[in-house]
Amino acid sequence: MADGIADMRPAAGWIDAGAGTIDAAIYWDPAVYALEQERVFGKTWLCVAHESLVPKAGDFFTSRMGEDPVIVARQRDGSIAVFLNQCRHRGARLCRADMGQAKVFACSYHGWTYDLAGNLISISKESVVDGGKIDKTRWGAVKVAKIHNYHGLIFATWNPDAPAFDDFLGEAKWYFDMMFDRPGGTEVIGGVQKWVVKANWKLGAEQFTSDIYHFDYTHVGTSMAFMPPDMPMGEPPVVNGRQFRDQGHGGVVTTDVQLSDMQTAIAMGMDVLAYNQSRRPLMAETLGALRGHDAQPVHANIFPNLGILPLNQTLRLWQPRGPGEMEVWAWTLVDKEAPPEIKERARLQTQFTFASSGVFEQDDAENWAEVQRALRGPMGRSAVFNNQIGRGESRDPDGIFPGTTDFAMSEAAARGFYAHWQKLMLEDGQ
Amino acid sequence: MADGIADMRPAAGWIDAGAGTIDAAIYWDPAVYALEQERVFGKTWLCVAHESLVPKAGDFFTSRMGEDPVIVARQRDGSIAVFLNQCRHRGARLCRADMGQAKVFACSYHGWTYDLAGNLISISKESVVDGGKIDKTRWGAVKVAKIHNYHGLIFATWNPDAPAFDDFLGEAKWYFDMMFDRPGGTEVIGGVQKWVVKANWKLGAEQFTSDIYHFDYTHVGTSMAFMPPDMPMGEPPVVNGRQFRDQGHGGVVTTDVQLSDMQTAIAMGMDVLAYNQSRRPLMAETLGALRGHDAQPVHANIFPNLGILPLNQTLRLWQPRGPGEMEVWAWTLVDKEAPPEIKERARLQTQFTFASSGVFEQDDAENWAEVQRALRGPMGRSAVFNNQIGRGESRDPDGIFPGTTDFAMSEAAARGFYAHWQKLMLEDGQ
Amino acid sequence: MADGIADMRPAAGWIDAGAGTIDAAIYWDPAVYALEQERVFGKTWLCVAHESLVPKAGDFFTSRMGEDPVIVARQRDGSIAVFLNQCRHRGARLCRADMGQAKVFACSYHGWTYDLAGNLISISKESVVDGGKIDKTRWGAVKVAKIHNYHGLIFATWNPDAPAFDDFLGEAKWYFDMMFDRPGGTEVIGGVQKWVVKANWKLGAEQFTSDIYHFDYTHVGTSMAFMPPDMPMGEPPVVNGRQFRDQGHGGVVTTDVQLSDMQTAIAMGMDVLAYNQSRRPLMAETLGALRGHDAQPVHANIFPNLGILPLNQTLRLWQPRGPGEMEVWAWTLVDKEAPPEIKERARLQTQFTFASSGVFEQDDAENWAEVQRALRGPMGRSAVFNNQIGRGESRDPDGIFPGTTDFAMSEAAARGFYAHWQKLMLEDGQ
Amino acid sequence: MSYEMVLPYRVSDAGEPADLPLWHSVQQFLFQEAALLDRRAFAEWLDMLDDGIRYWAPTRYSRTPRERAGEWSRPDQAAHFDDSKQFLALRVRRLLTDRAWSEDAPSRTRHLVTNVQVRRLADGAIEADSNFLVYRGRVDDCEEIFSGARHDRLVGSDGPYPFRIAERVILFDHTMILANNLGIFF
Amino acid sequence: MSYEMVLPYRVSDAGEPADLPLWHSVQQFLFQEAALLDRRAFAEWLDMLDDGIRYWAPTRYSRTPRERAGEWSRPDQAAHFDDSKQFLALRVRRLLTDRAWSEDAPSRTRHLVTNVQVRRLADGAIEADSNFLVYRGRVDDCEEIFSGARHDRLVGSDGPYPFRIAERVILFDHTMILANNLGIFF
Amino acid sequence: MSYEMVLPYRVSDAGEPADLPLWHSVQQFLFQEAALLDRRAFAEWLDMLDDGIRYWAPTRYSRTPRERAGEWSRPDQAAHFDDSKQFLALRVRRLLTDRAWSEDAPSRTRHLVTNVQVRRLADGAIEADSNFLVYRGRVDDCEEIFSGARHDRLVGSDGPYPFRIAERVILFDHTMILANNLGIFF
Ligand code: FES
Ligand code: FES
Ligand code: FES
Ligand SMILES: [Fe+3]
Ligand SMILES: [Fe+3]
Ligand SMILES: [Fe+3]
Repeated sequence: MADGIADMRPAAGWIDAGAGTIDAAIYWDPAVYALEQERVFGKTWLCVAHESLVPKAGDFFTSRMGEDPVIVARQRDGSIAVFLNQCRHRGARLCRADMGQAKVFACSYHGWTYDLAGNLISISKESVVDGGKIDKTRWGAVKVAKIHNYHGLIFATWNPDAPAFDDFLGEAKWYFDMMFDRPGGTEVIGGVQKWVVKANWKLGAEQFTSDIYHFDYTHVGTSMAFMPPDMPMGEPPVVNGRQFRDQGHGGVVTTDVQLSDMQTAIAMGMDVLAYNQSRRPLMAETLGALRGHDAQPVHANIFPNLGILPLNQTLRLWQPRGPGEMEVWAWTLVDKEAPPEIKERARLQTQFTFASSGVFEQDDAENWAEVQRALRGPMGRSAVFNNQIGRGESRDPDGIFPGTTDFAMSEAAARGFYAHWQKLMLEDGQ
Repeated sequence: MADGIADMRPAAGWIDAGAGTIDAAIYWDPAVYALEQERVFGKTWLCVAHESLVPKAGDFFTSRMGEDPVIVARQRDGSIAVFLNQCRHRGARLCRADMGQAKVFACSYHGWTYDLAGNLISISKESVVDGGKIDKTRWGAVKVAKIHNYHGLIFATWNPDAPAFDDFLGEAKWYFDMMFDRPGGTEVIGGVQKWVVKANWKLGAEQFTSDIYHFDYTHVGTSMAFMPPDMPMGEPPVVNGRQFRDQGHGGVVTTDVQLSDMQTAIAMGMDVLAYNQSRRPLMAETLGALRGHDAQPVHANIFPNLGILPLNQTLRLWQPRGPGEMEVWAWTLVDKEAPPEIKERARLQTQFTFASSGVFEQDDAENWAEVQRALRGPMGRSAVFNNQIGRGESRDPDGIFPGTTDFAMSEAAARGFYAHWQKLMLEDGQ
Repeated sequence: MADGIADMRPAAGWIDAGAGTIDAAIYWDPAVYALEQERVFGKTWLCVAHESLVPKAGDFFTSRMGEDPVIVARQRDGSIAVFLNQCRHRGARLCRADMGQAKVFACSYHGWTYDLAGNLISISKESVVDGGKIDKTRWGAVKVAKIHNYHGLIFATWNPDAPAFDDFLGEAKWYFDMMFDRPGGTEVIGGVQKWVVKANWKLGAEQFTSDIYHFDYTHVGTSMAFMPPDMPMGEPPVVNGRQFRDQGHGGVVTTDVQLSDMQTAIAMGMDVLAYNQSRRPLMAETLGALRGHDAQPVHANIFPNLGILPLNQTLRLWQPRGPGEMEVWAWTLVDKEAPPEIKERARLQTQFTFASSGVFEQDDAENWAEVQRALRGPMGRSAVFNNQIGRGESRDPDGIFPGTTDFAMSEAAARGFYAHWQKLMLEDGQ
Repeated sequence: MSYEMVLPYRVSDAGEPADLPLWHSVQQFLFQEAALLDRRAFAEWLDMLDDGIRYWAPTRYSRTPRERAGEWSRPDQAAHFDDSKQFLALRVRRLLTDRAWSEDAPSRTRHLVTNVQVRRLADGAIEADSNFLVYRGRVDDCEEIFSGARHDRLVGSDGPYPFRIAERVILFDHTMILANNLGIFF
Repeated sequence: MSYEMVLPYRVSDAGEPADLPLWHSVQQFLFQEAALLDRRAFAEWLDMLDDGIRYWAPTRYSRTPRERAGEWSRPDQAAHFDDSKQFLALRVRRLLTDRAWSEDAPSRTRHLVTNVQVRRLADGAIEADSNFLVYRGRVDDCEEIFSGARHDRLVGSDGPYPFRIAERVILFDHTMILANNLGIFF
Repeated sequence: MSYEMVLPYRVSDAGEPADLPLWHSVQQFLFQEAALLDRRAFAEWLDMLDDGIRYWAPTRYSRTPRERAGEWSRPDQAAHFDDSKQFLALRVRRLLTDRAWSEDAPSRTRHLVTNVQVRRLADGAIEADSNFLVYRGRVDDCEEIFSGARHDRLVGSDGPYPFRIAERVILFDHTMILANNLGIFF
């Protein structure tokens, strides 16, 4: 595929992270999309599930890695296997259920059977059809190269040369630990919500990586609705915090815990806030005072397509679906140890705010769709977008937060996201 | 894009205007379509609105230039601006309404704001986000290169090197003046009708340019329905007139004013006919006796996609929408000075005959769709169509009509339409 | 088109018939599909109708050759003509009906008229529009190069260099005669059923060519439903028979006539079985004892897209419709001489088992769709499928059946189908 | 600047909800009408229409929040249908010529008429509101869906049907018609 | 060469429109039936069918103006369904094996039954005409719409339901079925 | 492992089918509700809801034959809606700000409510089951179809409407929502 690249790509690449520009082709061009499936989704670590979706041996969840369907299955030894949901005989999907319990996966076409790890264990009528000559060990379902369980999030990659998972997170790990290394661990509320947004997946990923800037404009109506009717609509306060970025990941943490708690009270309710506050001493024991008490994460995205709103307790995958569509797969994330009424309250509030019918969520999705709608003609399609917001600082001037950071309302992490995306796109092979 | 052309195009070009043939690829090939967006719709003058749609300062109409969405806005100084309906920050459409009144266009994503001319006037939270370094004059909405108001029709082009508008009309201007240089000017009935025809836009454009030949066959049922039940169905009379053509434009004028008036009486009613007749002396004052009294325009198309039926008072844009679809945007055109009851009668009759439910219109649309339906397999797709009807005269043998003309029922103007289209397609760059 | 081939095709070709592998690209790649339309459907013989659909002069049936629409019309001399359903003027379809009676085909756009053989016989207003210069003999509808009536099945090809029809069938003719050379000839029940399966056409064709292996797995539920409720569900018996293959054709005949008759009794009813048995002496007179009494055909496919289930009396065309869809056109095939009640019983049983609502049919269609659903991402799309079932024998070890054969439950004919497909795909030109 | 839709017709405040028998009678009338349309019995359908009928389908627009009142065309603006009985009769006459190519072969329509609400007005006329979803099949694989509501004014009749349609307003849920034409009736 | 559709079944001229209670009773019966189908209570559904039922869905064609009468298959020609109760029972039995892969996972259907018109025939039987739009969801993103009308003949019953369906004609608005199969009931 | 759908709510076995007047009254109530939604008269719509309403749309899944009982989310699992009246009121308040961009321009909805079945329960409450197909148009060419059923519990009211909706379960026929959002009401 390398040959076509030079032609397809504008002279300076699609992304000029220095100048802060984005070539609109990355959102609509089918050739870019096809390459992206190979070079981004085929090469990097991808989140496929939360371990709480498959608690017992034989439990499975059918997920996606890019557009490829995969089965995530709990093994009898407690480990987790991830493999392509495709029979090696003539290619039928091995499993049609969204989730469930299985002993084996038997193909509905000619009955070839695979075990929970995707190994081919039976060729139908083997002796009758001279199947003995087929080496079953060579015809198992295609397995991922590596799997990693990161505080309950199951990641997998097709790439045997993918970096170790911690190296993949890089400097951002310090921040993601703050979200996922919760005392007693996390789980997701049962099930999953899926819906289809008519926009390129990167629009969701980029926003969760780097875009607190949109909030006061995109969500103005919802914010107004949440406020007491007689409260004057002033300019909302500027978030006091830092935006981290590394290897395409990004997010924001704030030291204005009081403001963050007020927002939690509004969006999640007083009980959830009180519960969360009660967990901070425990957090501090593990992660120290800064990550325990003194700061709170706001939003983040693990490259490429795992979005997180820690305050709103939503976790979501931006699943690519052609250049102009994505599926959003969303869960409510709760502490495993939280009392049932806190989990229930979180479930209700998260669904109400950030989910298929979420009052905040809706505004984001429609804005992304509006971006896509302007990408039909040659003028709109050849547009260069402005990605220059923020100073692009590298270090926290107060020396509080580690790694590469800018002030919260910056697009530095978006520049990082697209630069990392382009790096993968321009590297040949796996 | 020039590189791919040689391969894509048949050896002799798609069009052989001399032999009178058309390669069917121009109707279905996605590569031809993509190039056409750049080289035809990106280079030529395009009608975007009638000025009566935006009478007051702040009035806007969201239109299209090819597949690119544009805003047509009346400025405070009475002039009209046309610019791409796309925010330069991250590309959301700036305006979602079909038409209306605005003071500014504020982007719903991050609130960047543009004035009525598309100039970027505000970057949200500019001082907070270090936006001062962004040169707003460089990040306004993309503006068209030129705008021209031709007797109320607003034309625009992306091409700074586009010919002067009168040169663009060329010899055909003499004929178009006859349609649009009406005493007191014209206006369109409020609103617009839009519908989607599953056929390439050129099938509409070509027919209005050059095809009176189809009438007796395509519209036979409707013609029968309009006749008294006991009237025998004879061969309809041959239109006595001339078909003009230049630079892709084309149309027919007839000197058989009596026949034309009878058709007006049938299609538009006696009152409209009487009104129109009453305007002829005034027309003659401006344009002379020939264009005032002695001839009537029948049908026409301004290259590439503005169709006109003067008798039926319909004006329409053939908006491209992929190789196999077009949107038809249709208006009823009336004299500004016509009495209200004449405007109302014209509205009713035009809608009944040539609009989304129009009894004539329907037959055309379905025929075009039938052309498209046969373009699925390699035999149908590699067809060469016959475009040889007519003598291809250049001059009016009677010396009455100026410019290049053939007899009315010719395909000479179709040959001209396609030859001009091919000329643009083969010229590189803007 | 030859130029692009080398790049598009994997180094070893898509098909390695020796190793028994299939590159999944042949099912989803639009470039493969486009080439296939030219090189497979454009070059080989294709079944377009059964002659009983057009019994009388002027009867027509609108069919397809690949994605090209064609008209199959009975001529006044009793012969049959096949030509492209496209006007040569501006390309409108000449006939919009699915079947019927016509004297001529008059185009609805400008009225050009073609006779029953597709010859252009009238140019509208010929003298008025200077149409006399158009050589009507050069502007008739595009006709197929050859037509052949094979025991009532009408075949046509665009390819003047196509082999003689008997050579096209090759060794497989011996087997197809067994299905179609019925005493008194065959006919199809009036009308046709059409439905759309979201899967590549080759999945249907391949299965009818070569896949008895799927039956016990795909159709297990339906088989259970047909059995008495208290009958234990044992392993079904292995079909005792031979699978023939040649030039992409394939199918199975069984010598276990008793088992075959039991299956006929279940699927078609005792009366149909008794009728069929009564015909065997007559069959034997023409074709000999083996093909008359001692063996029964089970399933078959005439390359590329005519599927046959002789026992179930269904005949169907797998009509391509883009890489990911096919139309299935299905008929019930009966002996012309069968008594009305036998035809009626066959109609009811065939429709109930193998048709749009057929209880067996459904399972096949959904399996094919499941194959297609896994072909979205780069891992699934780059899969190599296993096509290794069966010993790949060449000769019947018992010396009973002629030609190249393997045991019944083999994929040897599938390997032959794909090898022949690839041979056509790699040959340039017509 | 109300969020609520401004309807293109005047909603009468006089009148009262129909009783059950009247509601049933009106609903059956509307179902009979739909059946005539789907069976293409257009000549008979014309008999259901009052000679003074206005059969009107105003165009619809996306508007800014401040201009929501302009969602529907005014009566003197663009309309998809604005037919007198004479116009409707001519449409039918055209179809019956068997040479109306746009309907060759005829569309395969199905009028799903639901949510029927009926009011009896002070002047004795009847107002019927209903929702519709019209499925239209053409050729072998062309499917169109028309969604909307109808606001009808009926008057009593001593013909074969108990009512005649004196006014019909068709409110499409489309700003752009996603079809080659509006060659069918609603 | 009439423009009006020639229906594939005989329209009885005897009989009269049902009164309101009977209409309501029949409509509720049809709604109960639809609910059973959408809940996949197929065994119970079979109890609603008369043992002698003909369940018939003739195929449909695009025809030339002169041959409009051939729009629907004749009773001895191709049909999408032409089932006896025995056939229908076998379809149900197949589904209940849990190994009918074409319906694994089962289709998510919704039968919108509208435009119900009822006639009582001279022989005491009841004719019910209705329109339907059946939505069918499969997998995560596969959507199908089936549009059509049904012509039912009902007979009285003293079982759990007041009627049994003695004849059903299903008129699809499709000449080609735009679905992998007709694996559901109408 | 029954083939029949296991509904996510308890089906009460007490109660009996509504008589015709009650059925009509409930159906008209549901039609009035649909009309308010399609006219975007959301503030008035809120008045139709009981203060204690649970407005719940559980998510749906494709399941293996052995786990069909898990087709619908349990009440403590993922849901597309799980709203109190307070939540619903906030949704409406948001829309009325005129700055809810996801509904700018507002969706063009049409609620086809069909197959209405009504039961009167022993405790005086009323259960209404209905099917719906909601058409939603957005922008010029964006069309969405939502199909499903509703299970409502109504209680009597002496307000402007005879009932209030005390519970609504919305059963979508979708496992994945094929829309940018669920920004409308069902
Ligand atoms: S495709 Fe899976 S066993 Fe054949
Ligand atoms: S996209 Fe317009 S302001 Fe950001
Ligand atoms: S397209 Fe057939 S006559 Fe013109
Ligand atoms: Fe947001
Ligand atoms: Fe025309
Ligand atoms: Fe099969």
